[in-house]
Amino acid sequence: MALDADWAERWVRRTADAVADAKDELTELDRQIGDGDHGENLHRGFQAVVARLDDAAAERGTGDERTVGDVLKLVATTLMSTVGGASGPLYGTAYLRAAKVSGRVQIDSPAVVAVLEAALEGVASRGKATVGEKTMVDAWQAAVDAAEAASGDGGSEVDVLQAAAEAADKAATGTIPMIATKGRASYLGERSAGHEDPGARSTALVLGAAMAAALSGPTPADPRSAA
Amino acid sequence: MALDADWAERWVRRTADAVADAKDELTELDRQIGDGDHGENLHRGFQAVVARLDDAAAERGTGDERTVGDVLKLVATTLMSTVGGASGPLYGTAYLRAAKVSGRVQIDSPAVVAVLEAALEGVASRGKATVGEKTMVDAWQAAVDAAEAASGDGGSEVDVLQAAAEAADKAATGTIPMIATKGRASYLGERSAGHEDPGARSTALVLGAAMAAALSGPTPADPRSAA
Amino acid sequence: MKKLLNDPADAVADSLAGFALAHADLVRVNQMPVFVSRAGGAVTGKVGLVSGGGSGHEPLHAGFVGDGMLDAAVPGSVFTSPTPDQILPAIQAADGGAGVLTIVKNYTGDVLNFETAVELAVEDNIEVASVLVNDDVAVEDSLYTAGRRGVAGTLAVEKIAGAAADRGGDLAGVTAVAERVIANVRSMGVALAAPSVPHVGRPSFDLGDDEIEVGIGIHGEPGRHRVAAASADEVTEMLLNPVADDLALVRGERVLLFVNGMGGTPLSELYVVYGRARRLLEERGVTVARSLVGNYVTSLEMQGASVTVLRLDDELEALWDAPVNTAALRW
Amino acid sequence: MKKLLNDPADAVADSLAGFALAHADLVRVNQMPVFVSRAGGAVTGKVGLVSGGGSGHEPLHAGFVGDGMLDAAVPGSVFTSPTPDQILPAIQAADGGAGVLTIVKNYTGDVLNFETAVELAVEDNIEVASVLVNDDVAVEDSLYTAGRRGVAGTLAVEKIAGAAADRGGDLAGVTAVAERVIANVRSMGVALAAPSVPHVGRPSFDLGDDEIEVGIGIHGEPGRHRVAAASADEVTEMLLNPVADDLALVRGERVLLFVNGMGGTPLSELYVVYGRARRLLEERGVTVARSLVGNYVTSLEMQGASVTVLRLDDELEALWDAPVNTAALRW
Ligand SMILES: Nc1ncnc2c1ncn2[C@@H]1O[C@H](COP(=O)(O)OP(=O)(O)O)[C@@H](O)[C@H]1O
Ligand SMILES: Nc1ncnc2c1ncn2[C@@H]1O[C@H](COP(=O)(O)OP(=O)(O)O)[C@@H](O)[C@H]1O
Ligand SMILES: [Mg+2]
Ligand SMILES: [Mg+2]
Ligand SMILES: [Mg+2]
Ligand SMILES: [Mg+2]
Repeated sequence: MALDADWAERWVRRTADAVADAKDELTELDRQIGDGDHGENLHRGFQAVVARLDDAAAERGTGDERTVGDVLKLVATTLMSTVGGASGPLYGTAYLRAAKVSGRVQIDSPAVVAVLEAALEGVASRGKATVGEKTMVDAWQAAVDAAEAASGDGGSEVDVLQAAAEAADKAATGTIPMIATKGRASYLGERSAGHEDPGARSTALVLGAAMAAALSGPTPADPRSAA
Repeated sequence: MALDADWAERWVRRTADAVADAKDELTELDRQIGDGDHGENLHRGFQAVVARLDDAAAERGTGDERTVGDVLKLVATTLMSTVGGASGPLYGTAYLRAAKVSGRVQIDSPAVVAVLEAALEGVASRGKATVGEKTMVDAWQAAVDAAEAASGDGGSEVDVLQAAAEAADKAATGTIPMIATKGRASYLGERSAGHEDPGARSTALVLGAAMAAALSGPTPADPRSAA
Repeated sequence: MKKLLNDPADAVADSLAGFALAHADLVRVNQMPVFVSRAGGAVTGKVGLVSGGGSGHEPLHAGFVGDGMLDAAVPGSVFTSPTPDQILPAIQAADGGAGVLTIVKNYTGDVLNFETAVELAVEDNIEVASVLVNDDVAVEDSLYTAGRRGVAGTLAVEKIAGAAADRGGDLAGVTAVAERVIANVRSMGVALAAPSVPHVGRPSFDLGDDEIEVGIGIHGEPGRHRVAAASADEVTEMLLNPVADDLALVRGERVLLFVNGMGGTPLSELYVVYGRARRLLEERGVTVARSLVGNYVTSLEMQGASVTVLRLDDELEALWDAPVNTAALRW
Repeated sequence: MKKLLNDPADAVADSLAGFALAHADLVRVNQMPVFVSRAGGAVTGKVGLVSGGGSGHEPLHAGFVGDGMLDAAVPGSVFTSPTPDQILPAIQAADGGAGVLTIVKNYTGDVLNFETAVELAVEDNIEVASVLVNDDVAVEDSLYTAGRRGVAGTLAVEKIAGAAADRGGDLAGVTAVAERVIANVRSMGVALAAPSVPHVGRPSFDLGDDEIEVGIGIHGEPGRHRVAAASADEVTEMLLNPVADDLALVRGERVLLFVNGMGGTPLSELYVVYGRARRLLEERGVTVARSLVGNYVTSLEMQGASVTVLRLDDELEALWDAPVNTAALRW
């Protein structure tokens, strides 16, 4: 069963919840090797996203057709204008590029892979980071690799997202021993080793929410109750 | 045996030692109801006094005659120019007035009483404080009363100073329940009760040193060894 | 408590040595005895202004030596008033032949030491007048205390009296202006965390994680009341209302509103306090005609702030606006 | 950690509201999106100067909006760079038809957000140039990092570029002056105690009673090295020497020496650091021709300081001396 705009909305609302729950944890990670605001930054951004989704739901006529890309574009512009910091433009660009390749009502497994590839490409090109620099790129890249493999093996949308989420989670943990060479943590030099990168962790949360939203399936009534 | 300039010098050096030992205690008392500098203030002053006494000893010819008042005047001007705060002018004036009534080579019991009376008068007139306001006046007044009684009973110089020292010590403790109405502690209003007044305590130290200096008797050689 | 200091005993001297080098165009610093005077020396025919007190309140007073404000400042040890042998040469250095006004914050130590120095200066044939700043409304029953303390309002006295001297007022006139400022200025302060005196090395008072001291002075003394930590708006009300009540401000009056930082509170928080204090004054129908926000009369690195209000009239307003060029205040 | 705040989420907005009221003669504060611009609007024909970044560094940047310095400032959340939708209208508000220079501190977040805003401004037909300030020598191997950070040297860039714009320079000329300042300014900082971000409520890093962090930035990030607490003279050497070495200062050169407080250290201590830094420069045969000491580029209430040295030439010196009239810098 292909994924639609409602899935995208569930994904985003679940991300908002996951970020709210993990806010202090993300902030603590950022406090160790950054400036202690990553949790607060993302939380501010995703709360704004939820508010705009609510507004949009209230305004939307029953017959209006939405694409996956419509939802992701709303996320992109909202994060861009409310998060700030490094993660604002990075996530903003990720969702913007993902929106560009998902201007469709339904997306299948290969299209899900394309969404993740576009997001990775957005982050990497904006941040000029590559794998191994202890950034969210590490999580996105692992997710894309795993998603491509799962889709190549003929996996469903859920399979692809599950592979991506698990790989991102592992990759986030994998940033612990790394020495950062991009972003604020790079100023610490060797002292950045031994701590997980907050952006990689939040990427794992984002992808975990995507998988959970696909697993939970469509809900008929108020999209808020599905969150 | 009457008291001479060497006694005065022993008194002052013993005071310097006593203040050095009690510096932290005095500062802690002042921290409770004042600004936490009384120990440091007096220590700075009496260290300067000792330095000037050393200089004077080095310069003094063997035959030069000193009066008790000469020593006390040196103390007065030194404290005045090195202590600052409230206690600088107060102790400075006390020693200055005391010096004025002791311009003699030897002083007997009644003269010791006069010295204490002059000191009290100096403190009280400079600070415009009376008994019961939780200041050093409480200790000085108790000392004078006890000294007058001891001298009236025909006591020796040592008896007089002992009575004064004991009374000052008791009076210092007696300031604990008082509510301050003069000096910095008065800003605390009722919160000043329950703490000993630092100036009353230092007055007790000063008078304890006077007694000890009288008890220890004259020493022939370097006055420093008597301190 | 860590500090950027060498030997704590040299804290004041080391700091003034740096100050002298950084502001050689404005000031000269004399060591032994320590006092600060204008680089150009006394201004002939102008009333000289001298202030001083314990150190630890920087930039007060040395930071206010210069054109349009003080002619000399006398820093004591940290939180300890200076001695007469420092104050006397400062008065001499400030004397341009038209007499000297000493501006003394009302603390027993400052009063006694300045008193002595003034006696000596008068013996030296210098005409000297003195004013006592006592703007702290936290000291409630001044009959039963050493009187109200002088705190941040001192800045207004020094600025405005400085301008009065600058425009050529005589000693009586400058003194009268200073007295008028004192009669119309009130302050109240709060501490969120205590400062540590260098030679003591630990906080001057102990404050719980959820307590604040209201009605503190500027020497790390405990305040009048200890209350539960509250929002900036609530704290500002605790400061502004007693000040405005004590001044008996009425609708239509104009004031200077001065929010002063105690040294360890970020400027951004001072502006939050300022915003609320201003609204409270406006609700009383009082116009905030002049403003000052910053760390000017501090208590080492104490966290907290004070609110000062000065009732203005046309003359005080013009004197406040008059040019000033010192290390810490300049316009 | 207690603060004079209401809802931490409103910290920046509340503070700016107070700032706007206190300095209505100099600035206008726009809320939603938040930016600060000159009270008089853009100056026709003058190159506009815009800077910005996370809040918590007050008075930087809003305190430097006014004559002779910035035309607009864009404050983000505490320690978080502003967003493009704030930066774009600030650029528009600063544009007097001669183009706009954005002065960006080199942090990934600031760079990315300003980049995006500049793209949008250019689409809007505004000529925009940008410079990146990266004066922090604590970031040693800049090949393996996001490059050196921008810290207190930013003040010098804003002051001097502001004067260059004021005297009528065109966008290329003003940009070249700014680049010259950046090429010749270096800084290094130390923390004695960490600041606490309002919404976090506890110190950004944990530091023992006898430890200090050397090579810190201005966001409560941990520094490069943690060393045992030392005297002011020793600490100053740890700061000044790498700065002077990196600038490769030689005998006979003239510099601006700027000792900046991090927010929670008393001014008196900054002068101790200044005195030592100046002697160290003089021992190298370098003349300290200009000085600045104070809390200008802060990190909330962090205890500590930074030392900034700018190599001067006649033009930079004259531009530094040019009049400036802002909330926080005025001469
Ligand atoms: N150049 C970059 N490329 C990719 N990701 C980056 C880059 N710089 C920073 N990041 C990511 O951003 C995260 C920090 O985000 P955040 O704390 O919100 O912003 P800031 O660093 O501005 O405070 C880091 O953990 C890292 O994953
Ligand atoms: N008006 C006064 N009369 C007599 N003694 C006073 C008066 N004011 C203060 N004192 C004494 O001075 C002591 C404080 O001295 P100190 O701490 O050195 O000065 P400061 O209060 O200026 O810091 C008090 O404990 C009190 O005994
Ligand atoms: Mg961060
Ligand atoms: Mg005291
Ligand atoms: Mg004192
Ligand atoms: Mg940040």
